[in-house]
Amino acid sequence: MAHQISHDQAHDPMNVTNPEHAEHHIVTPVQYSMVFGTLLLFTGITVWVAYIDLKVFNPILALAIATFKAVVVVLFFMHVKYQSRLIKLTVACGLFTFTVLTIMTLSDYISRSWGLW
Amino acid sequence: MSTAAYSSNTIVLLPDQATAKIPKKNYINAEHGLLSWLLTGDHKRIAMLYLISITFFFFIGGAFAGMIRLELLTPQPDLVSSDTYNKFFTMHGIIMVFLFLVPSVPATLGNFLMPIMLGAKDLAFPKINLLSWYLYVVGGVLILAALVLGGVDTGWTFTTPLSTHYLNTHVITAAMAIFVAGFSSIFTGLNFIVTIHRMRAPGMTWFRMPLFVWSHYAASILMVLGTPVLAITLVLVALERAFGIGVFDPTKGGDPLLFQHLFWFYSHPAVYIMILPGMGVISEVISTFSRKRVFGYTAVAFSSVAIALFGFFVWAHHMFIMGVSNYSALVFSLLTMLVAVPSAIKIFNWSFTLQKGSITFETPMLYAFGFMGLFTIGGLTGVFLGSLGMDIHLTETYFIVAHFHFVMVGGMLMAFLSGVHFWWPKMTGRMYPESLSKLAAVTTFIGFNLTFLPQFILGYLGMPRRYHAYPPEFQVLNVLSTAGATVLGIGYMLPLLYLGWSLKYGEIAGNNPWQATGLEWQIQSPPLTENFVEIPIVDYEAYDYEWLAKKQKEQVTTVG
Amino acid sequence: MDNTIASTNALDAQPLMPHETAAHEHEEHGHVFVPQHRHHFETEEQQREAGSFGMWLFLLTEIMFFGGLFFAYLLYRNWYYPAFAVASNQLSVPLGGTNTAILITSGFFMALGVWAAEVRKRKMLVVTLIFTTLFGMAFIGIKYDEYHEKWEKHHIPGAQFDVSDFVNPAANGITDEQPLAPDMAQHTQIFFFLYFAMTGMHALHMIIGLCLLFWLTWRAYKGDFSSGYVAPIENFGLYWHFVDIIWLFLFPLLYLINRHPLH
Amino acid sequence: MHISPVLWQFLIKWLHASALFPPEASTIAPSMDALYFFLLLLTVIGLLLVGGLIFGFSLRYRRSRNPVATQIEGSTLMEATWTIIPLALFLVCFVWGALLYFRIYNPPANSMNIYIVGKQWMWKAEHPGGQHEIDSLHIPIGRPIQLTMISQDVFHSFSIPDFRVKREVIPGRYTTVWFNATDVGTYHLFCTQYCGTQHSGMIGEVTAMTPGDYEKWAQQSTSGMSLAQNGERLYASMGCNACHNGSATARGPNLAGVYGSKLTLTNGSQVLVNEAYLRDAILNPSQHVTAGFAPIMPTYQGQISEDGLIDLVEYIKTLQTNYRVQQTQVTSQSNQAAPITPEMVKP
Repeated sequence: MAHQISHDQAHDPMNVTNPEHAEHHIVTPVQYSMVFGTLLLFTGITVWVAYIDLKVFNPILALAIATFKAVVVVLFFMHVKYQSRLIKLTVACGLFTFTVLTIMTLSDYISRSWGLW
Repeated sequence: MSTAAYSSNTIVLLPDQATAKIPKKNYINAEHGLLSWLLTGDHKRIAMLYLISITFFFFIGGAFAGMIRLELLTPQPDLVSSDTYNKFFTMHGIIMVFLFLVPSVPATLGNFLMPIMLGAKDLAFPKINLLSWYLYVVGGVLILAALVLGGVDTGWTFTTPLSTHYLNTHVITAAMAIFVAGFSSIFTGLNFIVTIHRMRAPGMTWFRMPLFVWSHYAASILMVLGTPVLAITLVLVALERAFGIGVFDPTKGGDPLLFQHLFWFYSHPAVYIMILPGMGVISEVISTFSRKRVFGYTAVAFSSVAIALFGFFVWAHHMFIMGVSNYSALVFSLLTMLVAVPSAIKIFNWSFTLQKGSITFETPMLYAFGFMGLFTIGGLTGVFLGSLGMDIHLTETYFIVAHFHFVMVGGMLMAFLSGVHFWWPKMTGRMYPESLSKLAAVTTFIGFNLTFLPQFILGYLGMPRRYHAYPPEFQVLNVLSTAGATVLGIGYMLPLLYLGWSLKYGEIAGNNPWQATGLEWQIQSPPLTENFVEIPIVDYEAYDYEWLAKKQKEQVTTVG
Repeated sequence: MDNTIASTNALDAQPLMPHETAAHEHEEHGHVFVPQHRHHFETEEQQREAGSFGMWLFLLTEIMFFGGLFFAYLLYRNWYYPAFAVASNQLSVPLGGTNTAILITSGFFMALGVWAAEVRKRKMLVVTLIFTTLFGMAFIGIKYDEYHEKWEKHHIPGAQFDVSDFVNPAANGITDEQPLAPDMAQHTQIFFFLYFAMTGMHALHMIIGLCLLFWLTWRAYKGDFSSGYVAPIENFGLYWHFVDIIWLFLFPLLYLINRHPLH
Repeated sequence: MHISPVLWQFLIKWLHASALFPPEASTIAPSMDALYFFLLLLTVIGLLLVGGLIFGFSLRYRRSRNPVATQIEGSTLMEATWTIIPLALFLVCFVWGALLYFRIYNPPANSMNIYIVGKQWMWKAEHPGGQHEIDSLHIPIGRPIQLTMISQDVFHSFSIPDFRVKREVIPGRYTTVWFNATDVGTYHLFCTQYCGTQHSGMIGEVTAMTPGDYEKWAQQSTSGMSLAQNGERLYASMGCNACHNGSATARGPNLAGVYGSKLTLTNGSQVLVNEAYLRDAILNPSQHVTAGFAPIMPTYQGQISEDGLIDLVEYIKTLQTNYRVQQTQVTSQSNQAAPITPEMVKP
């Protein structure tokens, strides 16, 4: 995260564009209502899908839908779509670290069953 | 270069030094009464509160260390019972790690200097800053409670299932204490990151920030991202202990290694949380006392960030023999080797900062040299342990004890003392007694090596750590170590005494006793509550000694 | 991307402006003065952005906080899938689904609240906040009901946890489940522990949020946020939406593991 | 300088007792020490380098000799140098260490197996011939010995410094380590993982003997029943043969010759049957149902001690032919063990 930002600065000493700043943007109730609708709709979908047998795709689909809903919330309810690059990086940073935790730890659990040990 | 020569030769002639006196108005006498301290939002006062509480806990932890060394003077378990001994090293570990090392530099020096170095009036969230001090205190009190109620004997690593099912001491209290203290450090880190991003004075670009700030930035990222994982893990341990459920209990289908993964996911980055701020201090000190810009500023800055980044990828090297899959052991070992490189970069950059400098040897510099030497040993012995095969023989022995004490005590503590001496004039407006402090520095260095070098040998001979009694052939080395610990203890008592003394009787320091370039040295000491009369416009690079020389020439001429 | 071009007046206290101009502009209109403006910030803009950035960093720690739990879930779900599938079928989808809807609605009103504050509609703000609170409380209520049911079924991990429902479902009036082997049945306890740990942590966050909501509603009623000072509402909104997001993941992961018949 | 007589005696005693390095008593020890000395050399060089730079510059550029500092920005070339060279060296350490690690944790096929059970706060060693030891381990020199270790309660760690081997002893899971002792003698055995109150009391002695002496010792100290025979008793008394009786109509799979074979489970996965698998199949049967059988086996979690499990595993390993299984049924009826057959008492 720090790396990225400082690069922007480095390439841009006079700082014509400041990645840390964004004008205050107001999201309208109309947009909010659309988001609201989408969320309810997809909640329905995720329940409906759960009752159909798709073998391995059940969890994948469930997670995909959940992620989509989360993204929508983050972008509009939480205004990230209109936030500075810094905020976007912050969000990315969190997901990145969680991925590290998951992948690196799984690397242990998965490879344990590879025999030899 | 006449100007430079002028500035660097004539410290005493400079106006603010000649006519130095404690400024009438400063953050210490701005308000009076205990309440004005306990409810303050001023980052400098909070730093002072931290300094006091941290010193308190440091000496408690030190007392436990003393008891441990005393017990180990003889092979037989004769001083205290096994349970007591286990409680000793547990308390020593918990207090030193969570209540001293983690907050040591960031919460005191960092708190005090960060805003000033950036040219801000305060941290971004003064109230949260105060809150994090109170959280720290609550954590400390809980630890003391656990101690008074009868202590904890899990070891600071809380290894399951031992901590969850096989002990009847106050594990939950201790876990909660660390949980709370953890949030204290989360808030500190959060405050720093926001301050660095949002509160820099005009002209203070990222690459004009002192390296002290850079290293704190890296450390803060680790605090914010790592600590919560520890928090949730300790919650799980507490729940499992309270209700006897088995997430970490193999007999109920849980996996005890999962605990260690989650625990070390924080506790390895924690090592960098502890050392990075210290590295920041060293950068400042080395540069100041060789009157020279830090060699390869960007390299040092980025190496901090690199350490923070890689720091998240190596935790399982604490578990090489614990039954992690050997394939992933391979991966983690490789990454461990990578994370060793940035530290090497730093060390060499500091060394070459000295080149062509104009070096003087005040106390902070002596401590800094101590840091470089000891940290080099600590770092390289880390490579021993990162190398898989070697780790099998060395881990869980005194070798590893010696290794992390070289990094934490030899590295971090030296840096802490270096920093405290370096900024003492700024924090209090008075100088510490130079000769006495030099003595202390040397004593610490000797005592430290005498304490921990023998432990490397003990480790290779195979003496396991956390042993209450040990085979007699190990005695000589243990005696040496204990002797060293005594010297070390004296070395740590001295500063406590003379720094306290200097608060009243130390000579007036003046604004810039070291002729340093940082923003903090351009304002009065002790500073105003607002730090700056008006927000400075930064138009010079970090460690720009020509700029300093010019500035002072003007001053002298104007003053006449 | 309207966020890349930053305005160059001093009001947004850019650290990195050409120095001299910066200096002058500071002299001219450095300090706009409003009551809630803290002394150590140059401008209110700076304070606002600092606030929201701080909030985001806090949410970052929250991600990692729940991250640990999510990983534990991932691991044991893969190890003991049959136990997880059967145990999760003991949770009520109608209740869980309703709760999801309720939480989304609450979040929606929160978002409206932020808007109301931005356009300085005091009454509107108070109303939306009240609705947010009500739906939040409804969520907690339903959650309590679910917990209570688990208590009666002895599905709460610990001393009085009872696996008979899973070893011998038919005898306990559960017709549509295959019985689990005893050793696997034991592992349902891990599912329920994770269920209570995760939803419990989530509920805890909700309760904290509700307390804050009462306070904010009161301040909104007093009109503190009707003068363009929206930071507290905005930041609380972030927190509230984050809690929603956690639930958006918890619902499918805990309730919908295996609703189609086992194979 | 003057050394106090007390300390002097200490020094003498210590130099006699053990030097700076522990004795090399196994085939692994020399290679371990080789890596150690390499790393030591690295450390010393690094230290001399840094120390040299500090002292050299301090002398050359001290204020009195060099009043004016010359500002230097830095040098990419030098940065590159001290990035690449250390990296290269560290990678060497990594490869070397990895090779050693794999050697220590991969027992050779022909090694003799001894079971170790760790519990608070003692080590139990169980030789295949039925010799049980507590806090001591007798081994023959000159042949690879594999330890299959498990803990009954918390994490322990089995360490023999003079052999340079160590491995965590984990609850609920077999771990293995191996060594090939070279010198006759007695060596320290430590528990190096903190395991509660008596952690420092969880120590013992490893006695390395010549194969001949080991034979003698094994003869004297055998309990008369091999692990497999204990296992046979247990197998009968737990009524395992009610289902695993080797007959065509049996409800459980035939265990004859199952050890070392590849099984297909109900979920279609292929598993190699080893000690770990057998143990786990007894405790968590439903996760290891052989294809073609119903998941009806109850769990024995908490009903059989780790020792008992080891006995059972050893017994099942000896079930080479169906005949042995039939014999077990006889045993269980006339409740007495089968006569010791030579191939079972393996030293």
